Amino acid sequence: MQEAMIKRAKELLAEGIVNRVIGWKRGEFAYDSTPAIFETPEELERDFVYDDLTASNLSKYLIKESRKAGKILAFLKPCDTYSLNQLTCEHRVIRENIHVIGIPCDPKIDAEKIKAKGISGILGIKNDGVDLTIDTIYGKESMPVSEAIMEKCLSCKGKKHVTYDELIGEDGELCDSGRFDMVAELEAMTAQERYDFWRSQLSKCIRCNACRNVCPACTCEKCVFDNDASGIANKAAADSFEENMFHIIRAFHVAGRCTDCGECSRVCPQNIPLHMLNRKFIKDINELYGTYQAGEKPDSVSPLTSYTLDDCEASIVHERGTE
Amino acid sequence: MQVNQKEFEPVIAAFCCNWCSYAGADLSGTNRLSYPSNVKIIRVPCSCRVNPMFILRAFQRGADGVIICGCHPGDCHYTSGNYFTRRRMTLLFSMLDYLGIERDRTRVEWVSAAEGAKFAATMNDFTETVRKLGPNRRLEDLRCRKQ
Amino acid sequence: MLRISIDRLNELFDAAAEKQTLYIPVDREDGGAEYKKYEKGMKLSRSLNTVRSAKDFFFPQTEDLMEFRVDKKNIEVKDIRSEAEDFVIFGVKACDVRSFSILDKVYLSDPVDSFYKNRRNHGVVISMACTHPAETCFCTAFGIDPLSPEGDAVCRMDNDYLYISALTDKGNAFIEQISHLFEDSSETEEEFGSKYRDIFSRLPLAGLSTDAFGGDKLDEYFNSDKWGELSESCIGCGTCTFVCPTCQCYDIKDFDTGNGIKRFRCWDSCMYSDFTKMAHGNPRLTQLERFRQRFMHKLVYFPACNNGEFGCVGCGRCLARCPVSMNIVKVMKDLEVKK
Amino acid sequence: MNTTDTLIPYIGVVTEIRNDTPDVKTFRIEAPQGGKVFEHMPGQCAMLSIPGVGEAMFSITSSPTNTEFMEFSIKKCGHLTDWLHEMEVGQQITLRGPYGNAFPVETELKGKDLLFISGGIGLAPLRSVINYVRDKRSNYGKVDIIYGSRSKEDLVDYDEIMNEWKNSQDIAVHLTIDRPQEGWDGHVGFVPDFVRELAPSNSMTALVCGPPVMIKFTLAALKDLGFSESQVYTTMELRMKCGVGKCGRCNIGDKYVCKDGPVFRFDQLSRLPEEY
Repeated sequence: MQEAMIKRAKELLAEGIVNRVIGWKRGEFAYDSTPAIFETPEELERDFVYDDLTASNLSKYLIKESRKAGKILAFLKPCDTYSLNQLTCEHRVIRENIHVIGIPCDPKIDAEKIKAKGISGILGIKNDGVDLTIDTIYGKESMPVSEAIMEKCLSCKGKKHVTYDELIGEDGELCDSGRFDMVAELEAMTAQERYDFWRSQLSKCIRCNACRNVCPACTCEKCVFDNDASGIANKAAADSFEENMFHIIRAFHVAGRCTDCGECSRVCPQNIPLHMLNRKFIKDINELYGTYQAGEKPDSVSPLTSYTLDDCEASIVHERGTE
Repeated sequence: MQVNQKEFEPVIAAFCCNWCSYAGADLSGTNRLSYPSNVKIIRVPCSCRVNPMFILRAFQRGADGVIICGCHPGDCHYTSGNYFTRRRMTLLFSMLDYLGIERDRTRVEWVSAAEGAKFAATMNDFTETVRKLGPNRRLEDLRCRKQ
Repeated sequence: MLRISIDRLNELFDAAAEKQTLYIPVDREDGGAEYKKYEKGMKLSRSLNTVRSAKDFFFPQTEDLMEFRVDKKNIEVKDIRSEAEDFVIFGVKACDVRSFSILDKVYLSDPVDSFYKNRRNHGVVISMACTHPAETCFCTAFGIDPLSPEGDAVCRMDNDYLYISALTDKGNAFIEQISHLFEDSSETEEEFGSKYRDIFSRLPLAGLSTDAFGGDKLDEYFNSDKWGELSESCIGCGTCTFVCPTCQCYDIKDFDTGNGIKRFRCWDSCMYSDFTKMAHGNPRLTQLERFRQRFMHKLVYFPACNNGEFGCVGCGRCLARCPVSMNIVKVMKDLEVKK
Repeated sequence: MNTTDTLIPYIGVVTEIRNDTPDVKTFRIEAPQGGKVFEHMPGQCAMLSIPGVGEAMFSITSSPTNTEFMEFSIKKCGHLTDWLHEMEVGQQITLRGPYGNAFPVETELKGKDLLFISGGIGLAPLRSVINYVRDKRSNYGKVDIIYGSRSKEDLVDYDEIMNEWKNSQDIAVHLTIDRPQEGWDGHVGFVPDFVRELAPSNSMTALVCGPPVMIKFTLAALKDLGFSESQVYTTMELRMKCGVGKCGRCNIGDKYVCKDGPVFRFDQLSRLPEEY
């Protein structure tokens, strides 16, 4: 796949259709690729990488990149295309300046999950589809691929690209991975249990803002939490209230716009399952206002900027709740 | 430490739409209907002016319950503001519930300018509901707790 | 060295926790490790490092500095400082221990930061030799010996025993408290170290050199055309700064509680857009300048002010945690070949 | 704890407020029991704060030779300064300091001919030096002051300039405003151009403070007149929180403006990266 991508990128560069390429740059180790812009065939040859560890979503970079001169080639995985559509919908990117190549993807491997198994000193990771063989400074290790799949890929929405200018490989199908099961499990708990769960999770937050800054839906020029004039700006949770406040508002602000790309949870240094907040909103929206997938179409109206006359009342929260 | 035996008096923040509920509150006053002094009314131009942050801030600064009062659906002074409120607040309250915050601490009620009696009854009922729940501990800011 | 069987570690912790507050690294369900106040039965984490560094103990993420009571035109300042309690941090790796001396250079230099000093005075650091480094480790590049960490007392642990030896009076006093648990061992520090030494030469970053950096390299790197490319992927979050054991920048803010004003300080990050923002403008307008500041500070400015000592200890946390995997190692390697 | 900490401020009382220009007020601050809150040298700064609003660094405008009070000339330009401008006499504020180095009035500047060049609110830090020099006049040579502002109304400390400085026999004051204005018969034009016109002797030592663009062009003008960078001093401003070189935000290269500055000689400054 990587070779095909480099080949096509070089062609598009040579033909002058695009003047640069956004993709992933090889890192120091097997798993630490960095999003990068490539301008020459040499750079592509040397540094471009696409494998089952290149998990980051490149869509957000296109906000800035699509405003620069010339067209940019973007390689987008199926879930990344939802983010791009949503950004197009909100007029945050100039879609005409982006040449999107949809690329197929297999479930991504999460190096964190490998490390959590106590495997350290990782030099190389090989995936034969069933098992991972991990080369370390302490010798070879192996583990089932299924145990190392990235959280966001475990709840894959499907392999279908919702926007592209061309595809490499075949387009895939939507799938139902039961992504709301975990939310439903939590909902079924008692209020005390839910409270304890979220308290233990959110208290880990170090307010690094990685979840916010990586989120393709968080595109405000100035975040309310950075704005001293807002009265709620804070840089660290001086009280547990502020942990709740930040995460509720963060999730609420992207409600109806979050495509469930899972970047927030991927980047969280403290492994807080942030997608479980976003997904709660998605689940509620689906149940209360009809199934809605943000980013599915480039021109849809968010359920939070629309309404119907016979929407349910807020008291439904009391009526349908357990306990 | 001396234990305060006094009965818990909840603090209720009521965001009231200028065009209906705020006038409803006024009417209940002129009709000499009583509602608890626990209720602190905050006038807003429309119920949809209420940002989720307002609600959280109210809890942070000592509210034990927050109620949003707006025009009945279809009667919004700005045509559709309260329809947006309805969706937003439903989702927000559901999220608070999901986080384990007692769901009876939040409420949306539609009260028109003519419904002075309903306003008083709603406030009485809501205050009692919150009183039963006790002080807000799950969504409070310890720094703001009254010494 | 003194030793204790690792089956009896909890006896050691129980005994130490009786005398003072004890913090040990423990594993979390989510795979990360963190320092926790020791409670009976807690298991010492064998993972390399905690997600958050140990700097929290001396430089916590937030702390109240003072309170104000404002009455019309009058202000009363309330000094809320009090002596910190005695505490022991157990199992600090060599990189984190070195970070304390870097923080000391900032906070104990004149004028001394009394908040920091207070905790520093009351904290005892029991370090732990590294025997199982990760690929992200590069402390040796900064002259740190992971097998002989600094600290008040140093522990070394293999599959059978935990060995301990004191380095300072504080460390001696700590061992004294629980000396009945230890037995003498003929194992020397050198013998222990020699068993693990070669692992460190096999690390992928073992060859990383700091020779190209230092306080005199400002002109060489500040205007390097590499910064644009390097900072391109940076999303401007504060992950690297907040997991970093040596990042020491802070913000001071006021919070109106409704019954007084609390002035507190909290960690701040040079990666944030408002870090240097003033009423009349911002000298670091784009992520390029902010990104450059962080690495120039660690590799050039800090050494310039501190006799060549770098502001990095090679703990590898930023390598593991950066959302886009852009980190100090990549910066060093890229800047170096700039010529 | 019985140690002090520099972050814990003193209380000061506003005892007089002067409206200098439409957006600059000068506040006189004394300790609650009277007298100065602390001693300082010309060019040093203090952190002023209104609890609950914020804290920021301001240069101390009054001269250390003033034994009764301190003064701060503050331009309304942000959140905290908006609040400061709302203050009334009798209001308490908190202050801590003094921070930073100072103009080397007792060392390098002693015996020299001094040329003060400032624009707008940039007079605030220089006023401290000017009055210090006036009070110790025999220690210094010739004193020239070039001061400009947008308009006559925007000249800070206009009264003091006209009534005291201008009347001093041994001080030459040259004022200018950006655009012609009714009732102004003085010079019209920007400060850097005015400097070129006046062509002060390059044997003098210049102290420059004003908006960044004014400083830039003034330095160019001085260079053309034969001044070397080591003859020109300026004072810097960047965002500050601690005031003692620990919070990490006011650095230019390896120098902290709060601790190693705010006063820099241009030959020192030109060695630092251009990030201010």
